[in-house]
Amino acid sequence: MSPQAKRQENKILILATETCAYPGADSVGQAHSTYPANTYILRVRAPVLFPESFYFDCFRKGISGIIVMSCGEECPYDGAYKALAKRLDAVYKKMKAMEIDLKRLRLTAICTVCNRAFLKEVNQMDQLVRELGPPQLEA
Amino acid sequence: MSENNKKVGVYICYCGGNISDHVDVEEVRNRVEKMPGVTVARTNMFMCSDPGQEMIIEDLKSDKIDRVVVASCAPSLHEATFRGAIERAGSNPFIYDHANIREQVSWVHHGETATDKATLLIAAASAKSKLLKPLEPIRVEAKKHTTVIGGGIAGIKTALDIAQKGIEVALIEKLPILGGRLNSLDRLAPFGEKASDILKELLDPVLNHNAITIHTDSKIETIKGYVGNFSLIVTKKENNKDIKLNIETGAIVMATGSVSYTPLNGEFGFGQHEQVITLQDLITLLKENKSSGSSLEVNGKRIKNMVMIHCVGSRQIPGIHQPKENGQLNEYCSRTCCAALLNAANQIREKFPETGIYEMYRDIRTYGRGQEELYEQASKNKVVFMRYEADAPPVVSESNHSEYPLKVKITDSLTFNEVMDVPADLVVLATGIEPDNVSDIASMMKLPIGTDQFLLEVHPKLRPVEFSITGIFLGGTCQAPMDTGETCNAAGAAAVKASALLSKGYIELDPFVAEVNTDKCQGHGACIEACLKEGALTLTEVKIDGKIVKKAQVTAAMCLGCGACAAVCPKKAIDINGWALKQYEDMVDAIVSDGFAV
Amino acid sequence: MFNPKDIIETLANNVQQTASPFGIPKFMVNTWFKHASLPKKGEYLLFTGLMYQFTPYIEKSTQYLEKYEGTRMAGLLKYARHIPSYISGIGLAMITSGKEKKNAGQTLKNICSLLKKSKVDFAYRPDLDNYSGILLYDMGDQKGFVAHAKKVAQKLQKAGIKKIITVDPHTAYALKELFPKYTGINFEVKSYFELLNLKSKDCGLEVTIHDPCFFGRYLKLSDVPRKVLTNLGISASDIRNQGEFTSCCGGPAESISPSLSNEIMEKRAKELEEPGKPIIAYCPICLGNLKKSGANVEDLSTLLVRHI
Amino acid sequence: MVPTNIKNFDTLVVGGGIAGLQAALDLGDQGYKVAIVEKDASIGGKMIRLSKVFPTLDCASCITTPKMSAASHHENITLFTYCDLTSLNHEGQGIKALITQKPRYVDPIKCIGCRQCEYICPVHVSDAEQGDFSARKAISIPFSTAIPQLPILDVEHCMLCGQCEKTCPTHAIDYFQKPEEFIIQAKTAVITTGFDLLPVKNNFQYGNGHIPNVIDSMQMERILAPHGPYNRVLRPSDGMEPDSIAYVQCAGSRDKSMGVPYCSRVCCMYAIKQAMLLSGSLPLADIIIYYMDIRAFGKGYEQFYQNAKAMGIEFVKAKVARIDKGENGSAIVRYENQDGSGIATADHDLVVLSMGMIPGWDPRSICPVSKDSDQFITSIKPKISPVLTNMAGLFVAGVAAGPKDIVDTITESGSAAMEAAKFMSNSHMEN
Amino acid sequence: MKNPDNDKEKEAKKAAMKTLRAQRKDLIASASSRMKTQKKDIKAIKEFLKGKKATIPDIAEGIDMPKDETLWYIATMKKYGQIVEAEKEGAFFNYSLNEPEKTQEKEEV
Amino acid sequence: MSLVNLDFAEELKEYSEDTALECFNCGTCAAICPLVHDNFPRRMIRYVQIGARQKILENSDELWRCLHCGLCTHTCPREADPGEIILGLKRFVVANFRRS
Repeated sequence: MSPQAKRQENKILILATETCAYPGADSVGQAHSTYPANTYILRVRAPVLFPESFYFDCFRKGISGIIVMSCGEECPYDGAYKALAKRLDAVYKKMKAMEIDLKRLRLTAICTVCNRAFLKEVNQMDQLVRELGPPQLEA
Repeated sequence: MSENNKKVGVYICYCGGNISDHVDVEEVRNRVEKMPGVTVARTNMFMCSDPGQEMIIEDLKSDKIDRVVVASCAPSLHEATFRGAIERAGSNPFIYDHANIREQVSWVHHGETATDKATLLIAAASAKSKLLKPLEPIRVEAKKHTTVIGGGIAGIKTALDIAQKGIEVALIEKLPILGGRLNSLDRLAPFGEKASDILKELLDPVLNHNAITIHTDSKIETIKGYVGNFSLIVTKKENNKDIKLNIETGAIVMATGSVSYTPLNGEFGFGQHEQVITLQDLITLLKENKSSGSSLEVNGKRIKNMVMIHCVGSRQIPGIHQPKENGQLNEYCSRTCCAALLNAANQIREKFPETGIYEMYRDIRTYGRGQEELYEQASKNKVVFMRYEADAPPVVSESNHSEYPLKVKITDSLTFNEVMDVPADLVVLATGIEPDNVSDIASMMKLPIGTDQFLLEVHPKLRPVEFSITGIFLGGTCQAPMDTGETCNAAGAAAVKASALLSKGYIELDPFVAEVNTDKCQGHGACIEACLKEGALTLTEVKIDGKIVKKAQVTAAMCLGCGACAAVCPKKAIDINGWALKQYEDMVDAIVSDGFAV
Repeated sequence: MFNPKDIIETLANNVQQTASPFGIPKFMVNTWFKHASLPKKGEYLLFTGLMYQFTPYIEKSTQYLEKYEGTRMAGLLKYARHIPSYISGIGLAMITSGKEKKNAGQTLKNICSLLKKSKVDFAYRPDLDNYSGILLYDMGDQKGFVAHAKKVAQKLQKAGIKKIITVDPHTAYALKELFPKYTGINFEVKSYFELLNLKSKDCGLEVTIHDPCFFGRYLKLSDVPRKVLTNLGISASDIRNQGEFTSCCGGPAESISPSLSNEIMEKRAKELEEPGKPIIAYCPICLGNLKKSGANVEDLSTLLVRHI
Repeated sequence: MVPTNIKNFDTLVVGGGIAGLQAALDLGDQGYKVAIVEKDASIGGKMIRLSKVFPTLDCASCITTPKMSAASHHENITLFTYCDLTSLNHEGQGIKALITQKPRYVDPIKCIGCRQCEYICPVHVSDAEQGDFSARKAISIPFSTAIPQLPILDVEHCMLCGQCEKTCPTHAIDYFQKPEEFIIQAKTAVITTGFDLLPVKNNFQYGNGHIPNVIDSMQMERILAPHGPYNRVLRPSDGMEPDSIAYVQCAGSRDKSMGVPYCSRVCCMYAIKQAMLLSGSLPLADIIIYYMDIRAFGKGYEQFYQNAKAMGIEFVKAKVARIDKGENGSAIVRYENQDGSGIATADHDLVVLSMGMIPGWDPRSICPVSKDSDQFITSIKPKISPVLTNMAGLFVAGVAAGPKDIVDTITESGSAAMEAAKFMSNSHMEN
Repeated sequence: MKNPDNDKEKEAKKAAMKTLRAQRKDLIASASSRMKTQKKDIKAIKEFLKGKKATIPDIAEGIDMPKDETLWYIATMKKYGQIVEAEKEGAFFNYSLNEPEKTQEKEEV
Repeated sequence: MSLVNLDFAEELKEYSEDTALECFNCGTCAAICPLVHDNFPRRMIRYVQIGARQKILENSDELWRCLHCGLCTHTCPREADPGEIILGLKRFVVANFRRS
């Protein structure tokens, strides 16, 4: 094995809530269901933490796709999901203006045992970023 | 705080092949070792084993590291284990981060890609760990005192339970007497205990308990504060004078109860025929029973045949039922009326065999212990049951029959939808339960109210007796229709939460709350607008260099730690301890850099 | 469907006049014992209740009723009680074949030899063996039933009878449950198979048992014949509707609606034929009725006698 | 032989289902030391085996796992899983329980839950955790969310081939493990032993379990669960996606002929819930619920029922008298059309029996606590405190004290924890 | 190098296993025979599915196995990663063998 | 439209076990009955419950289709003994036509 890994294209960032989606991803692992390896799952408390700029910074840094896996309506933080949805709406508007394919950012709810839904989301995003390649944004 | 002088120790687990079969663990170690800030990178067959944990403890003790990253299985399994090890080494457990390279790497990816991904996840974790700082649980002093609002059975039981755990209680009731609706009940379904006996059994110890202060005839004026430190202003009528009371309390329990539905004028003949009464009226009749002989007597008249109609003011359906003046429809089931009605029917049939009973129902809901038996007993007592559909309710009208002033017309689905007239000299409406109107108190505390007008708990299963506001609980029929036993259970559950919260005299809260960097904060106030929890964030004026400036201030006891504030601060002056935005930015950098430039 | 009123009155009349629902005098019906040389004294009294003996007549009358069901003739039935003819009395006896009558008798003889083989001490006294009146009970002629049952029971009581063996479920139910309730007279009643003690080599045979409602459900005795069979190495196939959940053969409806009776019987026969094994009945009505369906069915006693 | 191994706690909780977990958490949070004794290999009880829960339709696992893991990590709570309670009696001021740790044939300290043993094991065994619709191995972790993550070696089906032992990276397999007895002494105990479904195999009317595609409601929970046996709704006889699904209510509740005269209280709601989930995954399927009375009495339940009606789920008021095997895997239900049009039969691809609840534990010869005629533990003060039993210091919560739903169970568990805490602080004050 | 203690231990364990095997003789026999049948059945399913996909009724007919049992095996094999679900055909789903190594190679090429 | 008869139960007592009102109209008896025609026997039991005396007499022929097989009684969830009720009704009807 080479000491230096190959540079990986088309990275997907997954923001997964610690109460729902993150254990959901673990459940996929327990089932040994494989999915593309260009996925990086970050455990978050509530994705409402991330400002609009975070998403664009990610795209600028070379992240090809972002999936926000929230708890949806089961969010333990009262009102956070609504605020998050509103935030992402604003992000989408800006993405449109910047001509970034809106499909690169996806908001979805994943539960602790939603293996099927998780795989579907991940595979769809992978398919997409393979087609689109990394976003071409100025750093 | 500089992230550049941190000494990160990385520990990578083989998991006995679970990881190492797919991830080249030694190769990962080689790469990790070269990462900036990483002072130690080690591997072990089982990091969770004692020898594995010992490695961390030794490295911490010998000061080789001051940040710990373990790369192993899912954090849900062993995060607590490794935090424990760090504590045993005398360090703060929050200097730890976890890279999940089993469930999210070796079990889902294979070969080189797995090794690469494991490397990146560790790089991200170690980048994050550099920004971690020691945290202490937030300790809020808490008054060992609870205020229970509502002096019905729920409030009494809650107060007694809490007081018996050695916590002081203020019990506030708006009426002059305690006991609530139990005062107006007679024999309780399904076992026939006397309501007054039940009440007495609970009231006696309440009245005699040193730790309970009772405020009847009292009204809540204001409620302020947060968990452990609420303050209430209460107006109490004493000798026709209003006295203002100040109550400092650690927790609040809402036990404000319910009222009986009043039928609309004309609803099943109510208000139009004097022989149409509510279940509550009937219970009062039975309680004060003056009838002798084999028939029930009402106003001196022998009742030969009575009709009881279920679901009055409950299970209402939009488009079928007429809403109240305020537009409200009671779509819920009132839960207690079936058993209460059957209970009354049995008492009448057993005491007054000459009084016949026809019950008209939609569904008989004798769900609880002893209740199906009640239904069966009613059948044995020769109560005749008839069933109507919601859209074809029974019609009560005057009759020209000499003996029976009323007749009730029903399309009976048990008799193949035949339309029948039942003669009656009394019609009893099983009126349901409505929550008492507590909108004033609820709005003071920002308590959520459901579409059914009952107070709304955080989650019916996870936190059934709590509001999202820490330190405020609820129990009994202010939450939903319940019978006495269920109410007492709910009261006990609310009491246990309050007791657990206050038993230590202080409350330890999660350290993962927002923290303001006062150097950076310029008092924009965007964070305050974004904050989901009113009161958690405020703008306060402080004097800096002689100038008065506004700065955001976190009330840690109220902060949820969601990070909504961090997202909107233009100066990045506020962030969440342990889960900071900056940490995520660094993690993304680590991921995109492929692990080498960090 | 015939008018129940007519049938009931015919039956009631018959029972009242001849102690037999079909109006056939007992001496004509009960003849099987004549060459059987049975003891007159014993621990138990064998009490057949004449049900097996009636079967051939029932079948014959049903054949006639079937012809008329749904026709104008059905309405004329109400005159039957005045004119004993096709469906009752000696007329019926005349047209019923001798072979059938003999078969019915053979079953009883078989039962006797099974009891003997099992060393049961029993007697038979034709004078005490009477119809139980059960059909009147079933039909709702409570008065008629009670009056008849009292007569029968008192006669037995006077003769000092304490223990009784019955052979069919209807008589068994009448004596076990109804007599004590409505006549106040109690006997210790056993069905013959409860007393059997037979042993034989495993013959590897499997049969399908049709439990009569009264034995399977009312008296909950269906395990007993199975045990008797097991001792002879005969196994019983498991079907859905058996034991306490047995299905009616349709027999009881014969006199009111033969077509209904047939419909139920066909359905039951199909269920019984499913395992593809010989079918065993242990009630004369079930036996007769299932035979009509063409099923391969025989009486329990017939099977048992063959295997001892 | 009397075991010498004595462990002391404040409270012993018998049963690690949602009731036991909640009671333990509410006691542990007050600083009491709690032992949970669970007969199964994992805590979580019936709830962790469910798909979604009414009326909020949130995933059962998402609600249960936080409580499971909170209990397993709680500093005041100790779990004893896969343990039998042999006796539970008063002793002195408190209670004394004799417990038998059943052998897992796996060393719980060495095992790291890697499941290598399970993968290598060559014997497949029908998996009751998945409604017997698929298989597990003769050595396996009971289910993916089990706590603890320890496998059980099923001796009944083990060939002793030694493969698991060879494969185990930590040498945790121990074929010679023996049952171990120990004693728990505590000041109080809470009985939260839950329920079982009335077994279909004793039910003649519904085919004694022999009619294909007639399943019980717990099996349907597995089929609907996101990590269920098929990962989608298929009927078990041939893998067909069912087009017509029927629910038979009061299948062994409110029915003296079936031995359960009481109402099981949750079946109406879980049938409606399952029907809703089914219509979500099979939008074109016909779903019919045959019922006697719909008992949607809890908070938000009636609205849930009305929503189900609005969604097109059909409700037929009739008790199904009988089910027969039909053609091509269908099942035929027979019921009375109560509009007077006579008896109806209907063919369904899949029939779910809403079987009644019976107690999960019988105290007879183990513990002198009283049972009621319904066989559930007697509540001596059903109004003031339904959790009190006739044994001082012994409390009951959840379905052990009569059928109830999860909401009522959780509340009652809090109440039991309160009573136990009061009992301990009162006796403490006396001392 | 031989360690006599170790050897002794091994011998003792061998003997203990022998006793245990003798005790569980009947269980072991039935488990073994079940395992053999299962092995055969799974092999038959794999053979049948080689290079194609099929529904439960197809597989059942193809290898002469009751349909419910076929589904039981397929569900199990799916759980352990040997089978994947393919598209629906009428009211039934197709199943095919899971060959991850091959697909991965293909992707990498 | 018909008026319920409040006194019929009393009249019937002479002929029948007084269990008709113990039936909660689930329909098991009708659906389990081997006759599987119409709503028998629940129709009759319901008529007893509401005192529809005339309807019973009008439809009395139905009663004699009953095979007295006992399956309804055996499976009745309430143990209301539908078989006995039918038998009782037969007695009532017989007595009635004998009176007339």
